[in-house]
Amino acid sequence: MLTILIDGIAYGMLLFVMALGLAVTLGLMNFVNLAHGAFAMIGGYVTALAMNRLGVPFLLTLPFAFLIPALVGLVAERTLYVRMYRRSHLDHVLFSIALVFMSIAGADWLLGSSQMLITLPPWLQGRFEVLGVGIGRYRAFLIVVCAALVIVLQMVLAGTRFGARLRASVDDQRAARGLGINVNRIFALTFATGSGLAGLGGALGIEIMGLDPTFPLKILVYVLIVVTIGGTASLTGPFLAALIIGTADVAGKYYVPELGAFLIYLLMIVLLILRPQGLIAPAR
Amino acid sequence: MTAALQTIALEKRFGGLVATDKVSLTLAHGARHALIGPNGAGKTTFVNLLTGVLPTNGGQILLDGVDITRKSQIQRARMGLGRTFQINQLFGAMTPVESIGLAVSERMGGGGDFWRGIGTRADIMNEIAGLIDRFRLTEVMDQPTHLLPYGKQRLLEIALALASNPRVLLLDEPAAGVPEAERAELLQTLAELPRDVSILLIEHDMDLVFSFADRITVLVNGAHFAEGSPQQIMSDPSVQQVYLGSEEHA
Amino acid sequence: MKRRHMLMGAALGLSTAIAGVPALAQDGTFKIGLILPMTGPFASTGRQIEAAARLYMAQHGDEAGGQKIELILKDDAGVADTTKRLAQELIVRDKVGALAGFGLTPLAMATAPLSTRGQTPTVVMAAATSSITEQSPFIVRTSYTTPQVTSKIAEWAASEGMTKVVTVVSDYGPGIDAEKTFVSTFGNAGGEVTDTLRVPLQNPDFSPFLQKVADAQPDAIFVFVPSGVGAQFMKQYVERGLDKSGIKLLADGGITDDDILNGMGDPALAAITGFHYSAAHDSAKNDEFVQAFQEATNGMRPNFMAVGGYDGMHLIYAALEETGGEGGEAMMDAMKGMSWESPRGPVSIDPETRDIVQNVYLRRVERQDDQLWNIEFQTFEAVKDPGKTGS
Amino acid sequence: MMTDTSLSPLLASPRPNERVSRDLLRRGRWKPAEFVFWLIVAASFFFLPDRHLLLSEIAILGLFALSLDLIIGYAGVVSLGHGAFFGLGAYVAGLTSIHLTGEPLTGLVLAALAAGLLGLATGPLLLLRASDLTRLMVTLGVAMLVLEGANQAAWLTGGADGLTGVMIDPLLGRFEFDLFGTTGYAYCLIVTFAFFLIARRVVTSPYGLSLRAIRDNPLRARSMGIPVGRRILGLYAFSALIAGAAGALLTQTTMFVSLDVLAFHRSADVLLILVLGGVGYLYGGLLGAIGFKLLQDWFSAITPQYWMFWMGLVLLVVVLIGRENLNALPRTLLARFRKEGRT
Repeated sequence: MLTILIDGIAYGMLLFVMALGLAVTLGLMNFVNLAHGAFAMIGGYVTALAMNRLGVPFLLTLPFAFLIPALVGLVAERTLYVRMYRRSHLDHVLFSIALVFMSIAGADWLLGSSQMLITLPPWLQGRFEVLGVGIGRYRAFLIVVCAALVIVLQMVLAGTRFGARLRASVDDQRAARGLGINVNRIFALTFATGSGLAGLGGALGIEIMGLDPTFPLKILVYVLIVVTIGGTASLTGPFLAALIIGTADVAGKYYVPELGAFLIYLLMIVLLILRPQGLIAPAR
Repeated sequence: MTAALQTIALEKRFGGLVATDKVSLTLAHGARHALIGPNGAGKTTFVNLLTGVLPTNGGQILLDGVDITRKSQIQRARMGLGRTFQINQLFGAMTPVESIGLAVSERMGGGGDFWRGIGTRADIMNEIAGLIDRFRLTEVMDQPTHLLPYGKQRLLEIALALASNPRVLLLDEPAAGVPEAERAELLQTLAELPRDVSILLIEHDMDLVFSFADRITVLVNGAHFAEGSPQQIMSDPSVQQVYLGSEEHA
Repeated sequence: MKRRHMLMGAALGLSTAIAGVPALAQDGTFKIGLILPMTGPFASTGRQIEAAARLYMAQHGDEAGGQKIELILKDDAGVADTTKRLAQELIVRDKVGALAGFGLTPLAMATAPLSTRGQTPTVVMAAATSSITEQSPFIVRTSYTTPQVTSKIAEWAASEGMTKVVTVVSDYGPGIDAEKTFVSTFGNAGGEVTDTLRVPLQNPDFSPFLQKVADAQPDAIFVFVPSGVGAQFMKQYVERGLDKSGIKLLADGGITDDDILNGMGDPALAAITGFHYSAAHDSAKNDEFVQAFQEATNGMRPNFMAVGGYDGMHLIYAALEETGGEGGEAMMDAMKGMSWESPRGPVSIDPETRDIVQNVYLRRVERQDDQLWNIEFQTFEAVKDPGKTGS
Repeated sequence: MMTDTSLSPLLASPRPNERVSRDLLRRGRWKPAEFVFWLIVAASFFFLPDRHLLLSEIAILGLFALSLDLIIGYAGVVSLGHGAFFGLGAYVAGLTSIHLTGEPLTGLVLAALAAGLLGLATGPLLLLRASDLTRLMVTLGVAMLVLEGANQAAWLTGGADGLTGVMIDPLLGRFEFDLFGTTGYAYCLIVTFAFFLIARRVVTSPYGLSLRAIRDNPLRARSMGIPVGRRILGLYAFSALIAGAAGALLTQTTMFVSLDVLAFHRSADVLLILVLGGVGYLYGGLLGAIGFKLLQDWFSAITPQYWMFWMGLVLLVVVLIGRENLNALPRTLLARFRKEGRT
């Protein structure tokens, strides 16, 4: 029982880290970035390649799995995305799907279409027992890392000048510009951070979700569900949504396997009927 | 005889703020009734309550004696309560003919027809032609609304409300923002509105109010403050103080 | 007036064209339409088969039975109606003499009526649902069938004294096929399947199912998941400590797919699999095949898909040699009963069912020369598809 | 006293309502470009006999995208789950042929009706006060539930193996569905054209006008007494019906149904195609389908492995340049050409 809960939380945390960037892009620039998963994929490949071809230890690859997608995100934002902000949502969809197509074919061409696998260091393999509850080491590691990330992000958002500016920009972009906040720069940085986080999520997720060139499409639906249920007004919304989806998915498969794949979609529809604006709705 | 429109102790609160404070107002059949009050007096809230944009917190609204307090916007419109908007609410991409045609079709029961083209029912066409003519829109009838001069847009705003053939028409600051050159045409059209429609005019512009209305209600701080004929209101010193006085500063 | 003329012209053109079906190319070229998922989630299937088919042609030349062989590769992305349309176009436009490929069951199912109508020999190189070959007398298979392999795993498990097994399969055609076969074969052999778990195909996380297995404490689990997600399965199996709890992991060999086996690391060592091909199969023929394949593909290790593609090409070549390309029916007759030495061992085509008859091996993953390989330790010889022989 | 000249044109005409009527009918009138488009489409039947299979697929996809255009372009409701209706139509047509009759028109009608009913049943979910994203996800959720349902109901649908045994009788009892896809293409073309005509009539009817009004200014539409929810729901069901018909066409021309018809990529592709072709003028879906499929066919013939990259690149360029600019391109070129001709 508790094991299931912990598995679910670990899964949810992973979803949250991957979805966060998307939530911010949507909330801040009202941009529907369906190509978000491509950044997660880049992160995954950075880790996988560094480990398998260069023999870099798992933990050491993680900073790069953050930095490289962040850098790619920054460049893409400044050169491509920035031209799209004023367009309609439908154009965003077309644009970002085009990027997904290119990233899938690109990854396929560069790295082949097979599953990319990694071998975790021994101390992350297997499981340990706490009070009779078996906990996978890697899952515990995931929870710790992601929780730390959440705390750091919350601190940055709540306690720094950048965070205050970011929140101001999300709340009311025009007012923020009026106050002399360089919204464009804030956005570029946020986009890069979001892409980096997605990359980190992709790297951490190889072990759970696998990694191949279709990864951006595979996680797209899950990430969208998290963002839609959570709403884009705060960090808490997507966080709660990710935990709910993560645990519901895992617990649902355990207790009612015949409902299997139905469950999260049903849950999503019900939650959206109850709270069409997301769990934490914009204060307006 | 019942009134065309009547409110009984109508109330609306936003949190702690009382926006409409137990307002009772009676609009007689065929009336030309004006509702005035300084900025922030709650005129717009009052209109929104009447039309069902906002739910009430208390009181009643009767249309021809029928309680419509719980009816939706759409139901009220269908029952004969028409309105214009303070800020134009037009169909920018459509032409006046199309906009008016839409309103007329909806009223004459052809709005949901999907099997025939627009412009094929003679009775509807006659009705549209009449409205186009009445509102002096003939020369611009086939141009997209958002390209029309503001005065024409304002005329279309009223034409759309009248096209639904309302028994009661709420005019929310119809002359607001109309340039001087186009003003005469607008006032003339207002004066020529059919007499069998009872009109509640919400207005700032005192010249228009006194030339148009035969009865005036003054709203202050969301509450009914004074009511009477134009002469009575004009000569009421307390009204002058709270309303006309503040107007001078504006 | 003009329009009527056009109609007449078109009708004439059509009738002549129809009369020419199935028109084999007259200029001495024999075209093979190879339809594979080259993009999308099953792209790796396509890569393996394409590489193997091209390797076969590179090794054996592009001539057989006096005809010049031309390979036309099409991508169906794993979508059945696309496969069907491509197959139809290949038949009527390109006038192919044979169709081949078919990465997934529905793709082959969708095409079957065309094979019959066009009398086009159709070589299934990957899809493994038993009933495929029953859909058309022009379908022949060089991959394997799920019951063929699964039944032998079940027999072996029973012979090893296991009595209580839980099955975990992906919830799709081949998975359910495997579940059914295992339950019935294992039951007949005296064992008991205590629980049958079906995992949604779109499932990135196996942990809840593995938790159920851990709770049930069977002697072994039998697993059938699509190649590719097998690695995740085994990792989570080990992560949960199931390997140490004495629950054996039995699986269809797709789980330790040679293509990615090396990346799976130590968790793969836990698996005991049954399959028809291992890249480590001990024969000269296979050594040569593996080496040539790796040279041609920049080091990619051939897997069961590749061998299916390689043998499929061999079958077409051999049938052409025998018939000289006289047409679909003659080629099918030639294929029935044909036997040859494949990299996987001796194989033949069952003249009744047009399905492949081959050895099924039980294997263990072992580390040799710092690489992981599927090492065969037991052989069941000349196994037919029990899905059709009714055994 | 207002003997303003503005009144004279209307008064001068003996029947003022005629001008109004003419004016209103103008939008519904056929433009030359439309004739040209359909003539080219008809010509494709005669001049490209060996591409009928691909062309059928395009016609089906075009019809499907057309149905999506009705709700996105005319009702202003985005959907990422339109595949549910397409798939339902496909399965109903398949099951009809197996259990009821192989007569194609019966299957087509039943499939369309079934999909329309599903649209009517799920439509109210879209009337929630919600953002585009919420609608996208709710529709996606519904589609995924239908997909799972079809997967679970393997006894009826054949599950993941697909539904085999679909046999379709000759069209009208005379035209057999041949291997070249000629009958199939004619059938798809005629059905697509017929639904196009109906859709075109609907969007130029008072009903269609009211939908334009709702999208333009919902507040005003409500205050006019237009039953906004009911109008949107009606169009949604109609759109679902067309999507179902498109699904039926796919089943009947391929004589096979698999879970692919309900898959996420089906809904996503059609949205992509519609956006590529442009929303809100009925031809967007058709043009998008033509452009997308031809490009895909061309790229994947050149590089079966990596066509997605080039496809993505083309989409990227299209969206960066802007569809409006692309659409205006022929006109600009023509204008320039004319100017040069004059000087």
